[in-house]
Amino acid sequence: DEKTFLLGGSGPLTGAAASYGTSVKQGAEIAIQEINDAGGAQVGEDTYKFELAFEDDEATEDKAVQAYNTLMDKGINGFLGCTTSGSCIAVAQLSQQDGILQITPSGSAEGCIEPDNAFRICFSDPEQGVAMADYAVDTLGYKKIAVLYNVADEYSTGIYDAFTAEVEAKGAEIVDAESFNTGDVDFNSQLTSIKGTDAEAIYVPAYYQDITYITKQASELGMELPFLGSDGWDGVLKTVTDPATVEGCIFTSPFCASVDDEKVVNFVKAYQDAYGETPDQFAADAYDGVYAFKAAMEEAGSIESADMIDAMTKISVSGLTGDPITFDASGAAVKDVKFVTVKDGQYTYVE
Amino acid sequence: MAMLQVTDLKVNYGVIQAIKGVSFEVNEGEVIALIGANGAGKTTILHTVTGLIAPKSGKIEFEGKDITKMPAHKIVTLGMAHVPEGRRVFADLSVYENLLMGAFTRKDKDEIAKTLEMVYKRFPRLRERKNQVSGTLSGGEQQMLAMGRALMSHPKILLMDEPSMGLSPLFVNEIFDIIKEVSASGTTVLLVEQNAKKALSIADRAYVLETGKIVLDAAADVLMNDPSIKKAYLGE
Amino acid sequence: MKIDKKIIVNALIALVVYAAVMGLVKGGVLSRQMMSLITPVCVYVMMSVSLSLVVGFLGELSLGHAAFMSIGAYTGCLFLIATKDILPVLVSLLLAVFIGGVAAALLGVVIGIPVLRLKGDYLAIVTLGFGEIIKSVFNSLKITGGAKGLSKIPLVATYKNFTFVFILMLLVILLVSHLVNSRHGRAVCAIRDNYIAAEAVGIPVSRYKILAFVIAAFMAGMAGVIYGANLGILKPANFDYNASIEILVMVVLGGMGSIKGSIIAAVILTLLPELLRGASDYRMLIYAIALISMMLFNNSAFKRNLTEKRNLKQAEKLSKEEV
Amino acid sequence: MSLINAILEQLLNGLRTGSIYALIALGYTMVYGIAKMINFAHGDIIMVGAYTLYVCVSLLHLHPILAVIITILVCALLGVVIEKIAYKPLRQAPPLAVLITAIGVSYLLQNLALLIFKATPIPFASIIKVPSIKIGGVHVSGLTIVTLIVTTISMILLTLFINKTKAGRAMRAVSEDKGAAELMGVNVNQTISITFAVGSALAAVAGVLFIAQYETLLPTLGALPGIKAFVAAVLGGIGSIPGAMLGGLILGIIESLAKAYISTQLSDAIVFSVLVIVLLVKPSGLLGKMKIEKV
Amino acid sequence: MGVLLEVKNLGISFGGLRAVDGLNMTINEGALVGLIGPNGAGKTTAFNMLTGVYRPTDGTILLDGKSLVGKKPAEICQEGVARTFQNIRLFTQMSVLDNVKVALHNSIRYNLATSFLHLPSYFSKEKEMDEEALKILKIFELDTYADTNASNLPYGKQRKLEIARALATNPKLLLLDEPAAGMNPNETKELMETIELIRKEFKVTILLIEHDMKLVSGICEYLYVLNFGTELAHGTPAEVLNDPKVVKAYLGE
Ligand SMILES: Nc1ncnc2c1ncn2[C@@H]1O[C@H](COP(=O)(O)OP(=O)(O)OP(=O)(O)O)[C@@H](O)[C@H]1O
Ligand SMILES: Nc1ncnc2c1ncn2[C@@H]1O[C@H](COP(=O)(O)OP(=O)(O)OP(=O)(O)O)[C@@H](O)[C@H]1O
Ligand SMILES: [Mg+2]
Ligand SMILES: [Mg+2]
Repeated sequence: DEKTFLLGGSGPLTGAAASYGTSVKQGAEIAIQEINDAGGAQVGEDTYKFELAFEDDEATEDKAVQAYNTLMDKGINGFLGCTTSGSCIAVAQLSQQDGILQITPSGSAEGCIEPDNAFRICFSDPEQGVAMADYAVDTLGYKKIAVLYNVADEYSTGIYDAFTAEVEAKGAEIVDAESFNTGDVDFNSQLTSIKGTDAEAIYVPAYYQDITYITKQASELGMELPFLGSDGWDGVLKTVTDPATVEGCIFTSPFCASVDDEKVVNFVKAYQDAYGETPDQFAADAYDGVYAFKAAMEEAGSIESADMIDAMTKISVSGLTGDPITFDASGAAVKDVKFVTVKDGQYTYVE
Repeated sequence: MAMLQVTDLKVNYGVIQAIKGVSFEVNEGEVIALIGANGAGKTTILHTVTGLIAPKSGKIEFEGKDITKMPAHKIVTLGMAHVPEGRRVFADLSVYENLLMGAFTRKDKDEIAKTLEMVYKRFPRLRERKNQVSGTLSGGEQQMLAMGRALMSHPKILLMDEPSMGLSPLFVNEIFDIIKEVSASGTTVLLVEQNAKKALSIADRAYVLETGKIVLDAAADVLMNDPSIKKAYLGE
Repeated sequence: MKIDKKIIVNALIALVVYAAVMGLVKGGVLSRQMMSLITPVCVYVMMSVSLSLVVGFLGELSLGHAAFMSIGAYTGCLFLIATKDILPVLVSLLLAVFIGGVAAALLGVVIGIPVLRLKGDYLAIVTLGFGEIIKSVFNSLKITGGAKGLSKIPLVATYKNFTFVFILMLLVILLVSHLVNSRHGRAVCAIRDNYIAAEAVGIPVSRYKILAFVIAAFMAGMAGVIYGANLGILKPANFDYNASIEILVMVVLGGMGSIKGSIIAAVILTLLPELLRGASDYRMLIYAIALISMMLFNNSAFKRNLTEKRNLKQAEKLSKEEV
Repeated sequence: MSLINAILEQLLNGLRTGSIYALIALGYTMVYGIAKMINFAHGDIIMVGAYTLYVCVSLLHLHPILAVIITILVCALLGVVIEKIAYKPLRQAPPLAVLITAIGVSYLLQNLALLIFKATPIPFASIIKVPSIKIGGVHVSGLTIVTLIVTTISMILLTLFINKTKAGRAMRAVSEDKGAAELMGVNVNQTISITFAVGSALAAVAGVLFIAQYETLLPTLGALPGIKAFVAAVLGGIGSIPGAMLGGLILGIIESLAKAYISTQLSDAIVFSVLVIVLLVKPSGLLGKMKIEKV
Repeated sequence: MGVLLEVKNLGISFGGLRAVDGLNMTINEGALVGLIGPNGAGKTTAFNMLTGVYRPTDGTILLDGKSLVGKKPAEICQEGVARTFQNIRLFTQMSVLDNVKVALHNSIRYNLATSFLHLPSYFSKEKEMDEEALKILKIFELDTYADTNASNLPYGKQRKLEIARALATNPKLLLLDEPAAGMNPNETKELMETIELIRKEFKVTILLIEHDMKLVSGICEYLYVLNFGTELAHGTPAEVLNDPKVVKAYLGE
């Protein structure tokens, strides 16, 4: 018997953050296409095909709540969202009351998975910040680090807080903490200030749009400090005009569009065929999110959210952003933090 | 053919009809007065003739040309100038610049300079204040400027809306002398005035307007002696 | 007589609206999307009615109304969080709303100072500036959670508490419409129409300008608390100038100086983007076109003539008297 | 690095952003001064300019100079069309109505760009290649110098045009009293069209320089510089052309110094505080004329 | 009868322009005085200084012995000076009735709480205001226009409304700036009667600027003549209007 699993999703499709939501939507569509082509999910006796209902939430909380409720009106069976943390937190309160399984691909703030029904694919902000701090101090041996972060963005500040705390706990020093605002395109002042310090590296937890400006302007200023980054960096190569500006940077990332892994290669190809662009981490997270739903329903043998939620901690997903990905009781994805660097204009994993 | 011929003109403000079918004519060289109480529609007629307001129906011809639907800025180039009610000088422009605006449609620099000299001679106060920002002129000074500005275009016909308002008695006389002079130099004049006595004293003919309709027209000296006119408009 | 009839009609409208919404909610007829829009609609009605006091009646352009909202929202919601387990819900909410209003009103006084010296676009920029300053401050404050936002606000102002929210909204509408029909409101309107003449007939212009800003701020502050207690999370980014502009759009679209218009425009503009969800990718494009078309229609000759015909009777009466 | 050098570098950083703000503010102020409306869509015309240039250079492979000319023409035309469709019908309406329509136009342009070019940022390498020069130990970006020169020339030309030419005088007359201007023989509609054409052409130039500077295309790229330029125009005294330039440069410099020496977290707050203080001292902006109302 | 207004050596400069210089005036309670002079002589400017719109560069203004210099327009109004404007300044988006009610702001009061809540006193006070306003409008035959938008009135009626509004502030001294401008002789005549009437009925002192000599000689008891900012002459109309200096500078033959 063939049935439909209606998967809801939300993220910004318009406004300044539109690219994130669009990536999530498209990544999910690729996964769904793949699953459906392969015959769907096998749940007990039934076969389920996926269908996606995706709403624009403009990355604001009130719109997200309305988007979520619109989706509930449509009778979604599970919720892949939201794309951004604030929206995710706002919606999680409601989804908890509804008892529906919510998996956010990219909502990285701690509060996103607080309710029992909520899970996430991406790293949490503190997790990433700590991981990079450990790597920078222990492995790379930096003692003096400068930070440049987005003061108006929860993702950036979340990582920044954890990173700073961990670096200092390890006895290294944050020599300069500069910040910027969403939408800023000029970072020369901050970079000039950092240039005037004795920092050995710059950590920039931010999204690739900002990184594009920052790395270009740093190179124009003649700065040669190594850049460290967060998983938001992924995608930066498709927006820089000169890959040399990001050469040698290292960032935490679970996903890397150009690694040789077969799954990744297939995904990137399918994505490029469908949308004419290289997928970023948002797309990969969403892709894995859809597979997490598939795994959960197959494990539970039911598409009832309560059953799927119980099954979440038992499943293991072989995804793009982790292989395997499992989930702990808190709702967080358990997967290795990997470090990616840009070498000869290509992403590669750091050995 | 009259120089300016208005036939069965009707003008609405929204749904309210302000002009209810007015016809009149102005012949070349004449001074015509248009008199009537507050709100009779005098200003409305002048605005319609110069194209600032579109009429609902009717026809306006100037020198045989139908100008009913012509935009105001084109009508000006035909040789019509309008001294609007309330002066409407360009407050942020200097007196000199205001005068130059008057000559906007003219090209010949020498001719413009000559006219400017003529205007300055008629209104010495304007020469004194030529660099003052017009907005700070006194009411009367602004009236002079508005008039000077209209003369700068060297018009064939000059439409004036209450040119004596706010002017000192001495200057009222002067303004009327100037109108006479302008008329003598060959410019046709259509004059709207509250000071009906003065207006009639220099006009050839006059039309009397009441709530959007012309109720009387006759030679100026006839009207001047008409008892009902005396009572209603001359304050006697 | 004339006034009494108006009051009765308005009270009836309010009652019918309340009963209808309540009925729909209780009857379970309303979709969840619509139910989740109930509180936002009320919030935006409060915002636009309060802003209309400044823009429509005082005639000053304010691009920072969302800042007042944010001050109210943060203080009120902090209070809500703090008293969540101590006070009964209604008491806590009532106090929070009041505290939010007062906090915003205090900021209103601060903004009042430039208001006295500046006019028009200069004032607009200063209000915009204040909004951005407030946003920056919230971004860097620890107690409000900085950019991560203030979360875990008790959800005590959702459609389930519609009665409370509705009464508060009515109160705002009532107070503002009462005010503009009083000697104080007339003074405010007189300043808008001609401040030199207003001064000349003895209106203390400065005092009334500040008064209008403070009252509007107070009400925006109250609305902010409801906003927060409906969403559960507050982020500074949601109160930037775009948010202020959205409210301004409502006031202007509603017709300046018309409270009824502000209410209707607030309802329409809050619902419209949601109703357009069916248009998916074209949603915001259609929204933009709708906005432009509505503005053009509102000021078209056609619409003017419609309104004028309504006034025609009066005009006819007058012209008869004149003859 | 010596302190002097550091300050100098930060000043240059300020000039870099400031000169862009100034260029955008010129168009803002010019349209405001004549049409008496805040054209909130001005920033989005910059965006359109940037995308047009991209289409011409990267997709159609036109010669850069030709591409720039086409960009300017497209934007000028767009400005005129927007005015005709969205603003002209509102001549009799209260000024705020036009402001709201402009906001609508801004939404419209952004969302059109989003539909056509999608949300993902598009990299677009600068078509202006000028080497940076070194003055006394500090690098000065070539592009900054180009922008400053273009802005200064635009400012001078615009000032001369508006104050010294007949067309400019007509514009000022139209801005004060459309009816009276019409009575002088000025074609008001045409004059306003010219205003929007010139203003939008300036926006196009700003778009070209902006994209050369920042190299990333986004549907929302015009929004923030648009607002900043508006602030700059008001700071300098809205309606005043030299004021717009001054305001832009000062805004850029304050921003840069505030970020460098006070606090990046609160830099926006600082910038706006300075603005508020300046306006409190000088209520009509730095170079704005106090409008005298004759009583 | 006591002195109501005493102006001594009043002067003001705009940049280099000395608009008013050394103006002296003494106006008795209940008087009806005219201020005349050529265009640009400084008459309106003098009014502006009397009402606090401009601050004089030098000189004193005493109303009932109290100095007005440095006070704000609203304060001066509350001291009892009201005015009309040469270029009409009505509250254009308000009804004729509300225009007058604004002017009653300080004489019929209730507090903010009453406004917000429409307490009983709101209704009684508003009624009182309506009555008072209509009473004043009736004098100017504007009561039938009470609900009309002020900007839709014809020019002449707008001027009258300005006077009505000024009167509503209950002034001791009423300043009228060219009240008859834009009126025809008949309308001017009516206006003269109205001015006489309000002067009696409201026991108000009037100082007016006017270029219509019929009005000036018809109702003014005393005249001051300004020329180039300085006083040219003062006296009874008969004296002043026959003064050769005045004839030459102002009246013409
Ligand atoms: N813009 C307008 N909208 C509506 N009605 C108007 C408008 N302008 C004038 N009116 C009305 O049209 C009628 C004629 O007005 P108009 O200004 O032409 O009179 P007028 O004869 O010039 O009077 P005045 O001597 O006072 O200048 C009046 O009843 C006036 O109220
Ligand atoms: N704010 C100002 N700035 C500069 N000059 C001014 C200002 N106000 C008035 N003036 C000048 O002062 C002089 C007196 O002006 P005022 O308006 O008092 O004249 P008036 O006597 O009322 O004349 P009228 O009878 O024409 O109205 C005029 O020359 C005028 O240009
Ligand atoms: Mg008239
Ligand atoms: Mg005067």
